[in-house]
Amino acid sequence: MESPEQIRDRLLARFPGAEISVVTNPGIAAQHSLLLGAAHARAIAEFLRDDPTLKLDQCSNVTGIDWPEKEIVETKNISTPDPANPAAPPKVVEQKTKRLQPGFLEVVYHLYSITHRHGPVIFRLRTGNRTDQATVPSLTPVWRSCEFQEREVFDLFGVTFVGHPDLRRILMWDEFKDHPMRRDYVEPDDYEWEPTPHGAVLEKAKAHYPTPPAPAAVAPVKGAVA
Amino acid sequence: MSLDPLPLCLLFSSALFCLGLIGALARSNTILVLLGIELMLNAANLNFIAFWRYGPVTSPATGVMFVIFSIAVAAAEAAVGLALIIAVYRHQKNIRLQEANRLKG
Amino acid sequence: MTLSGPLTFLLQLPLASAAGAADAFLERLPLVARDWVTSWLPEPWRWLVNSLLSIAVILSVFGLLFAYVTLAERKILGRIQNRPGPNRTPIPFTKLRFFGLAQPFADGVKSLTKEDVVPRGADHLLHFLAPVVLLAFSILTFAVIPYGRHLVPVELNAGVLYFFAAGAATELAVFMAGWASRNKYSLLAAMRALAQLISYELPLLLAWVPVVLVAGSLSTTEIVAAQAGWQFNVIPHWHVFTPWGAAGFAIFMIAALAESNRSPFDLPEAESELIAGHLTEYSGFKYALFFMAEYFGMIALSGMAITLFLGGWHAPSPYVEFIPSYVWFMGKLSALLLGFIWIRATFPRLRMDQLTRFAWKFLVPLALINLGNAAFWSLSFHWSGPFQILRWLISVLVVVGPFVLLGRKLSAGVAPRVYRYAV
Amino acid sequence: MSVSDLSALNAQRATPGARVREVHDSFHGDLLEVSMGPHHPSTHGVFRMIVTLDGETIVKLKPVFGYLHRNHEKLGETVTYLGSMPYTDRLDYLSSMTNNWAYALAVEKLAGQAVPERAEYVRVILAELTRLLNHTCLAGFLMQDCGCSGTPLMYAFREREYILDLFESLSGSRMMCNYQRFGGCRVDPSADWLAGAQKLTDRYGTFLDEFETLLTGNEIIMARTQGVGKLSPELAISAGVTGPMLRATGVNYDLRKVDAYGVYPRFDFRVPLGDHGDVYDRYMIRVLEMRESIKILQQALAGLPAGPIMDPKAKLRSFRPKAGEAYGRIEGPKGEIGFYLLSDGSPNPYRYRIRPPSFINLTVLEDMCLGHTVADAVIILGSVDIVLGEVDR
Amino acid sequence: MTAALVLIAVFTLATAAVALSLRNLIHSALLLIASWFGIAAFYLWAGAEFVAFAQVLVYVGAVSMVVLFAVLLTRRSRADTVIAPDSVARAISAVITGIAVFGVLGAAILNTSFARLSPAGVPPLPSGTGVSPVISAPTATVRDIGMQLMSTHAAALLIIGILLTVALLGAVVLAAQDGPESKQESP
Amino acid sequence: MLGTGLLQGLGVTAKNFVGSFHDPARLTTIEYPEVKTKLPEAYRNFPFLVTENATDPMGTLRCVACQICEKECPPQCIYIEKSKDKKPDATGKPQLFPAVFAIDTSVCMSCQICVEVCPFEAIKMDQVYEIATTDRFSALLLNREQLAKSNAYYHEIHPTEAAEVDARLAAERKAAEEKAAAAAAAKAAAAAAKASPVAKPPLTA
Amino acid sequence: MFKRDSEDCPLSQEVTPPPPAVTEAERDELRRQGILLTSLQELYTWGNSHSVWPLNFGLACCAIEMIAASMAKFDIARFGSEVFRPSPRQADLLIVSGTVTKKMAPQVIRLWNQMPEPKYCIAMGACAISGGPFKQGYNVLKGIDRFIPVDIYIPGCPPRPEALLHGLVQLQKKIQGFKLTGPDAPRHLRDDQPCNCPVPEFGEHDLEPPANPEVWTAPPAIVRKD
Amino acid sequence: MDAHPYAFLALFAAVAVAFPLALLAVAQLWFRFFQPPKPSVDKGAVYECGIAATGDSWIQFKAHYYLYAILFLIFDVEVLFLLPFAVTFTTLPVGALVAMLVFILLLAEGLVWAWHRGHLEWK
Ligand code: SF4
Ligand code: SF4
Ligand code: SF4
Repeated sequence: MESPEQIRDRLLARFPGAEISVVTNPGIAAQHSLLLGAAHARAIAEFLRDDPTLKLDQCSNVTGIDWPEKEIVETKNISTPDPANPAAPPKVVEQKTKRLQPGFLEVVYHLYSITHRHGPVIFRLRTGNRTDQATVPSLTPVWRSCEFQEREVFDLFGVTFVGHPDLRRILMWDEFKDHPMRRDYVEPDDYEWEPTPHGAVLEKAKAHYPTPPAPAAVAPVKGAVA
Repeated sequence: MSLDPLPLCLLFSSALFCLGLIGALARSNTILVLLGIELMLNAANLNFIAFWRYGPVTSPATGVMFVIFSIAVAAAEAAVGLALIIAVYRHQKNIRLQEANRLKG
Repeated sequence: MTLSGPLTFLLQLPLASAAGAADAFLERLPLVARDWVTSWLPEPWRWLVNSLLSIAVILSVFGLLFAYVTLAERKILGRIQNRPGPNRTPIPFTKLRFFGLAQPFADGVKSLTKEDVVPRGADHLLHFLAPVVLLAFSILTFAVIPYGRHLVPVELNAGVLYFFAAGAATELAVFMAGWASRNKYSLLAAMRALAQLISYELPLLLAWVPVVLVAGSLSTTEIVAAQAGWQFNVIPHWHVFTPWGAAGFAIFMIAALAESNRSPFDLPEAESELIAGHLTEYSGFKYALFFMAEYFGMIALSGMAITLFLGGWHAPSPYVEFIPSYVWFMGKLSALLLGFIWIRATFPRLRMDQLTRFAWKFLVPLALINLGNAAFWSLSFHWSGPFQILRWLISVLVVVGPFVLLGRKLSAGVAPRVYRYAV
Repeated sequence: MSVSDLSALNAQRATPGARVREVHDSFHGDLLEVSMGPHHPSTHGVFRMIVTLDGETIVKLKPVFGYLHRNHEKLGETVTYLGSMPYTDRLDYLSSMTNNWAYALAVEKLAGQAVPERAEYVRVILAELTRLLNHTCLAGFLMQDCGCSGTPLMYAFREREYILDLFESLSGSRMMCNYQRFGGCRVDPSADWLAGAQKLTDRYGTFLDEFETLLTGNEIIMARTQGVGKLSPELAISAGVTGPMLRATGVNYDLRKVDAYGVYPRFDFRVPLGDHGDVYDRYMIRVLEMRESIKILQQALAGLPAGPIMDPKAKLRSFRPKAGEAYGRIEGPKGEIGFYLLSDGSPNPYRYRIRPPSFINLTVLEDMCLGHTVADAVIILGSVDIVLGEVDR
Repeated sequence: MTAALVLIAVFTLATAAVALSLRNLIHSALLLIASWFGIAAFYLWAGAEFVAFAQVLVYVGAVSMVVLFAVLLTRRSRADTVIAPDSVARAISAVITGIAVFGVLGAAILNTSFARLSPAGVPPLPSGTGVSPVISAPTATVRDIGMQLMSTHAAALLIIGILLTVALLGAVVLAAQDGPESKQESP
Repeated sequence: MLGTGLLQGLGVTAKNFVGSFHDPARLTTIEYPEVKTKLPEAYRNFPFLVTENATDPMGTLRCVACQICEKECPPQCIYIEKSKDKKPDATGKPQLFPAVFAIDTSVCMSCQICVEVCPFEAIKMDQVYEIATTDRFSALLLNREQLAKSNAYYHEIHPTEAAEVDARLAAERKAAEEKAAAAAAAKAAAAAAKASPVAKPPLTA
Repeated sequence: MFKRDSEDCPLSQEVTPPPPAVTEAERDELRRQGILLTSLQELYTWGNSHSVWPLNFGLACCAIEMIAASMAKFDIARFGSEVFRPSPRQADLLIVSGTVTKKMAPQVIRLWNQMPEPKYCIAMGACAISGGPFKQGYNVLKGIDRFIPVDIYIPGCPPRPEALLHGLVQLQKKIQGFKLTGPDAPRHLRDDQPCNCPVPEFGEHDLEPPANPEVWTAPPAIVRKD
Repeated sequence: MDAHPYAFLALFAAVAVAFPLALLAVAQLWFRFFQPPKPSVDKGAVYECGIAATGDSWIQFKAHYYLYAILFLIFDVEVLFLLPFAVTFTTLPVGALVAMLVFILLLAEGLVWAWHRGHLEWK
C-alpha cells in the first residue's frame, strides 16, 4: 500500500490547491495520517473510496478528539501528533514564550480497503475552534458507516457535521445540553454520598459535607432506605 | 303468565323487529343501520321457529330449514353490506348515511 | 326422605360390579357416588343438586388438571431443557416439599392477592368482561365431552356443533381484551389473534366433518360409540387408524394448537414481538383467569380430539378393558397434553403471514380433500379382500399426494443451503 | 454496485422519510408508531426501536441508543492503561476475552511490546473459545427471538457454562476475565486446564451436531429466516459492517486472515461465506465458523509451545507508553473490534476510543427491516448480534 | 317454561335496544352479539338445537368478526369509536314509526286466536334428568334436517351455494379494491 | 423437508427429556442452596486483607498502607488512611499500617488489580458470594475489621497461590533478615572500628 | 465478618421479626387476631414467597448472569421463579440487573410504578446498587435506590448466578416475615404508605431531580482529611 | 320437577359465568380487607416498554383483515350446510351427492379464486 506521503502527493496532483499534509505519528505504531482541509474533504474522501489502487471502501472508525485551548509555556516538541505545534528550535528555551494555542476539535477516520485488503489509511479533519466554528463536512454520504459514528461525535464532542442526513444526539437524551467527552466538561453535581471519595469526587464531597465526621464513622452508617 | 307461548313468541319477534326498524331508521351510522336490518332478519327467523314449534305439523324440519337458509342469506348480506360500507368509506372517509348518496354517479 | 334410598344404592353395588366391563363397579363409581349423595334429598331437589354436583365435579377435576398441567408443563419443559423445574415449594403450613406439587397453588394465592391494575384510558367494562367471557365459554365447552362410558354431562343431538359454537366466542373475548386495554401491543395482538383464530377455526371445523360423515351423527356419544370394537383385539376401530382419520386428526391437532394459542402458533402472545400480547395490561387474578381459560381451551380441544379421533373413552384393547373408561380418557388426555408441551418446547414460532398461509393454503385444502377421502371410505365400506387393500391404498394416496404437493408449494424457496468457503 | 449507485443510495439516505408514505390512506389504515424497547423482551438489553407500522409491515424504523451509555470512553481517559482492562470486559460482556485481546493488542502497538509465543497461542485458544461461546449464545438468543420456548437457549447456555468453567478456573471470573495483559497473559494455564480445554474442544462438535439437528433443518426456522433481512454486499461494505454479518453477504473478509495478527497464520482454517446475506445465512455462517474454530482450537492446543506467558520486560505499575497513537483491531466474534489509543506520555490515555462492531453493524438495521414485519425486525436485530454494553459503551 | 321465554325475550330485547342506542360502536357491536346469543337461547328453548348452535357459530363466531372489523376499519382517523350523535328529530320519528309498527303487529297477534293451531302442533317435550339425560330434540334432529335439505331443498342448497360464492367474490372485490390513492406508492 | 426437520427436532428434545432421568450431562442443575458449586481455586470475588495471626488480626495486617492499591483501583473503591505511628510487621520492621481501610463492595468489580499491584501481598481475593443483603450501607461498606482474614483462610481458598506467596515471603524475609543481619554486623563492625570518643546516640531508623 | 452464612444474614429491621422470643405485645396481637388471621398470613406469605415472578428485564452484563440463573445449571425455576413475565403488569419482582444510566432511569422507574403491588426490587450487581465501576460516569445513576425502594442488594460484578439465587432466598425470607396487619405490615398492605415513585425528568445537564428525597436520604459523608 | 331438556345447559352456563365472577369476588374481598388499592399516575398509564405512551392505540386498521373475516364467514356457513349432509351421507341418493359436490365445488372455487388473486396472503 502507498505511504501517506505518496497518497498526499497523488491527492495534491488530483486536487490542486487542497490543504493536505501528513501528520507523523511519533509513537512506535507509526500510523501516520493525513490532515485534510474541510473544503476538499468530501471530494478527497470520494476519491479515496473510488481510486482503483486505493479503493478504501470501508470507513472503519470515526473518532473525535478534543484539543482544548492550552497555554504553551515553552516551545518544546510536545509529543502529541499535533502538527499545529511545529518542531520548535531547541535553542530558544530562554525566551519562555507564552503562547495560547487555540483549541480545536479533530475527527479521525480510519479507512481500510476490503477489496485490496489493505489499510489503514488515516485522515483527520479539524474544526476551526471549539465553539462557533465546530463544523466539518460530513462523510456519511461517502461511507454509510459514518452515520452513527458521526452522530456520536456530534453528541459527545459537539462537532457539527455539515451534510449529515440526521444529525441528532445519539447516546444522550435530546434535552441534554453539554458535550461530555470534551475535556472541559463539568459533570452535574449529583454527589450525595460516597464512602470512599477520591480525587475530583473528594472535592465535591468536601463541598457537600464541609465538616468531615470522625474516621470511626467509616464503620457502618445506616442508610435510610425505605 | 297467562299467555300462550306462541303469541308470546310472536310478540317477542315483532318487538325485536321493531327495534331493528327503529335502529335502522334512527341511526345515521351505516354499520348500525346494517345491524338493525340484521336484527329484523333475526326477528323473522324467530317467527319461523315459533310457527314451526307451535304451528301445524307440516314436515318435520321445514321451519328449521328456513332459518338455516335465512342465516346463510343474512351472512352473505352482512359480508357484502359491510364490504360496501368499507368501500364507501374508502372513497369519502365517512360512513354517515346522508353523505353516502353522493356515491351514485 | 328415608334411608331406603341410600341403602338400596349400597345394596346395588356388588351387583353392579358383577355385570361385566360396561357395568363394572369402578365404571359406575362416579354416578353411584353422586346418586348416593342425592338420594338423601327430596325428589324435587334431586335434579338440581345432581346437575350442580356434576358441574362442580367437572370444574374441580379440570381446575385441578389445569393446575397440574401448568406444573407439568413447567417441569417437562425443565426436563427437556436439562433442569428439574419447580420442586421447592412446600406444602403450606409444613416444610414438606413433595416435588413442588404445591407450586400451582402458590401461584394461585399470589395471583389472588395481586393488585389489579386497569389502565386509565382503558375501556373498563370490557377490560373486566373479557376474562370472564373467555373463561365462561371455555368452561361451557366441557359440557358435551364424554369422559367415560356413562359420563357425559349433557347429551346433545348436535353435541359437536355445540362444542365449536361455544368455542367460537373465545375470539370475541380475545378481541375484547386486546381492544379494551388501549395498548398498542394489545391491539396489534388482538388483531393478530382474530386473524389467527378465524383462519384456523375453518380447518378445525373441516377436520371433523369427515368423522361426522362416517359416524353419521353429530352427537359425541354416538361418535364414540361408532369407534367401539377392535381388529384382532389389538387394533382399535378408532378413526385415527384410518388414512382419512389420521389426516383429520393431524389437521385437527394443528388447528387446535393454533386455536389455543399454543406454540408454534402463539403469535398473539408472542413475547419477543408483542410483550404479552392481548394480556399486556392484565394483572392479578384477571390474568390468571386468562391463563386458566387458555388451558381449559387446550384441555377441551384435546378432549374433543379424543372423542372424535382417538376412540373417546374406549380402551385400546379388550385385555385392558378392566381399567375404567374415564381413566382411559384421562390417559389419552394426558398424552395429548404432553404432546402439546413437547411441541412447545421444540418449535419456534411462525410469522403471521406464514401462519395464515399455512391455514388457508395448506390446511383448508387438505381438509376439503380429506372430506372427499372420508366420503370414499364410507362409500367403500363393503369392499373386501384385495379391494380392501385397494381401498387403503387409494385412501392413503389421497392423503399423501396432496400433502406432498401442497407442502412442496408451501415450502417453495425454503431449503437447506450449501455454503462456500474461502481459504 | 457502481459508484453512482452508492451515491444514489446515500443520497436517498440523505432525505430521511423519503421512503415513508405520509399520505393517509384509508385502505392501509393508520400508521401505528410503536416503541420496541428499551424494556422489551427481545431487544437484547435496553435497545429501542421506534417502529412505524402499516398493519404489521415496517415502513420506518429508528433505532434509539444510549440507554446503556456508561461513559466507557470518558472513564478510559481517567484511569490508567491497566485500569481500563477490566472495563473492556464489560464492553461486549459475552466475549470479554476478545475485548481484552483487542485492547492489549492496541496497547502493545502503542507501546511496542512483544508478546511471547505461548501467550499468543493461549490468546488464540481463548479467543476461539470466546467465539464458540458467543456464537452459541447468539444462536440461542436468535432462536428465542424466533419464538422457541427457551430450549435452544438452554442448550446454548449449558455449553456456555462449560466454557465459563474453563474461563473461571483460568482467570478467576466467569464473565469478567480481565485476563490479558500488555505483553502476555496474566496466568499460565495449567496442564489440567489444557486437558479440560481439549476435552471441551473434542466434544463441542457433538453438541453442535445436536444443536443443528434441532434447528438448522427445522422448516419453521428456515421459513422464518430465509429471505428475511437481506443485506447486499455493497451496502454492507459501505456501512462498515464486519464480522459474520459481512461474510454472510459473501464478502471474504476475516481479519484473522487479512491482518494475520497473533499466530493465526499458523493455523489451517477456512472462512465460510454466505450468498444471500439474510438471517439464515448469518446464523449458518456462525455455526460454520464455530466448526472452524474447533479446528483452530485443536491445532492450537496441539501446538502450544512452552515458555513464559508474559514478556518479562512488561511493566504492571507506572506503565507509560510513549506519546503517539495506535489503532489495533482484531476479529471479535461480532466483527472488527478495534481500539484507538492516543497517548500523551502520561499514565492515562489522552483519548481512548473503542470501535464497537455491533454498533456499526446496526447502521444497516433500518435498511434490512423495511418492508418486513415486526416479527422479522426482531429476528433481524437478533441476527445482527448486538450487545448493548458495546453498542452504547 | 314461559318464564324462561320471558327471561330470554327480555334479555334479547334489552341488549338489542341498548346496542342500537349506544354511541360507542364497539359496545354496540358487542351488545348486539349478546342479543344474538339471546336469540340462540330462544331457539334452544323452542327445541331447535341445530339452529341454535348454528346461530351462535355463524353470528357470534363469524358475523361478529366481520362487524367488528368493519367498525375498526371505518373509523375516522385517530378519533374514538364514539360516533357523533344522530339527529334527534330523526330518532324521534324512527321511534314513533317503530312503536306504531309494533302496535299494529302486537294488536294483530293478540287478536288472533292460535288455539286451533297449538294443540295439534305441540310435540311432546321429553324430560331430561340432568346428567346423561336422553334428550332427543323435539322434531328436527340433524338427520331430519339433512334428509330434508338433501331431498326437498337441494335446489335451494345450490342457490345458496351460488349466493355465497357471489357474496364472497363481491365482498372481497369491494373490500380489497385498491383505493384511489394507494396506487401511487409501493413502499 | 416437509416436516422431517421438525420431527428431528422433536427427537432431540425427546432425547434430552429421557436423558434427564439417567444422564447427568442432561440434567446439569446444581441444586444451589443444598449443593454448592465447587469453586475453582482461581475464583475471585471481592478483596480481603491478609493477617498473619488470626488472634490479633488488626495487629498483624500485612498491609503497610502504601496506598498503591487505592490509587490503582479503577473504580476507586478503596479508601485508606495511614496510621500516625508504626508497628513492627512480620519481620519486625516497623511499618505504617492502615488506620482506616475500607472497601466499598457495592462498587468493587473484583478486577483483582489491587491484588496485582500490591507489593506486600497484603490484599488478596476472597471467594464469598452469598452476601445479598437488605441494607446497602452497613453491609456493603467493609471496614478494616471486616476485611481482615487470616493467612490460614487464604491458604484454604487459594492453596497453590498462597503456598507460593508464603514461600516467596519467607524467602524475602530470609533475605531481608540476612541483609539486616549483615547490615547490623557491618554496622557493629563499623561502630566498633569507628569507636569515637564522643558516643553519639544512633539515630533511629 | 465478611463471610457469613446465608442463614444469619440480617434482614432489614422493619421486616425481620425480632429474635424468636415473642414479646407480650405480639402475644396480645396474636390473641386478638386469632388463629384464622395467622393462618391466612401464613398462606399469604407462603403463596407470595414461592411465586415470585420476575420482570423479563435486563440492563447490562448482570442480566446475562440473571439469564444464566434461569438456565439449566442454576435453574431459578426450582424456586418457582422462572416465569419471566414480559409485561410489568404480571411481574412481582424487578431485578435491576446492570447499570442504570440516567437515560434509562425514568424508564426503570416507570416500569416499577406500573407493576402492581405487592412488588419487590432486587438491585443486582455493583452498578445497580451504586453505579459500580461506572459510578463516576456522567450518564450513570449512582444506585437505583435513589429512586425506588430496594429490597435486596446483591453485590458483585457480576454476582454469580448463585448469588442471585441467594438473593432470591433472602427475598423469600423477607416475604415470609410479612405481617398482614399492624405497624409491621409491609408497604403495600398499609394505606398510609404511598407507592408511586415520581419519575424524574430529563434535564439539560442531569436528571431532575437527581434523587427522590422520599425514598432516599444520603447517610452522612466520610471525607478524608487531607 | 320436569326439567327442560336444555335446562342443564342453562345451569351449566350460569355456573360457567358465576365461576370466574366468584373468583374475582374473592380477590376483591382480599383487597377490601387487607390490601388497600394504590393507584398512581404511572400505574394507570398504558405500558409501552417503559416509555411514556404516545399516540392513541385505537387506530384504524388495514382492510386486509377484513378479507379474512369474509372468507371465514362464507366458509363457516358452508360448514353449516355440510353438517346435515354429512350426518345423512350414508343414506343419501346419488342426486343429493352431486348437489353437495356442486355446492362444495362452488365454494372451493371461491377459495381458489381468492388464492389466485392473492387475497390469502397476509399483508
Ligand atoms: S493493600 Fe497493599 S497496596 Fe494496598 S495499601 Fe496495603 S500494602 Fe499498599
Ligand atoms: S478488586 Fe478491583 S475494584 Fe475491587 S478493590 Fe480491588 S482494584 Fe478495586
Ligand atoms: S455490576 Fe458489573 S457486571 Fe453488573 S452491570 Fe455493572 S459492570 Fe456489568
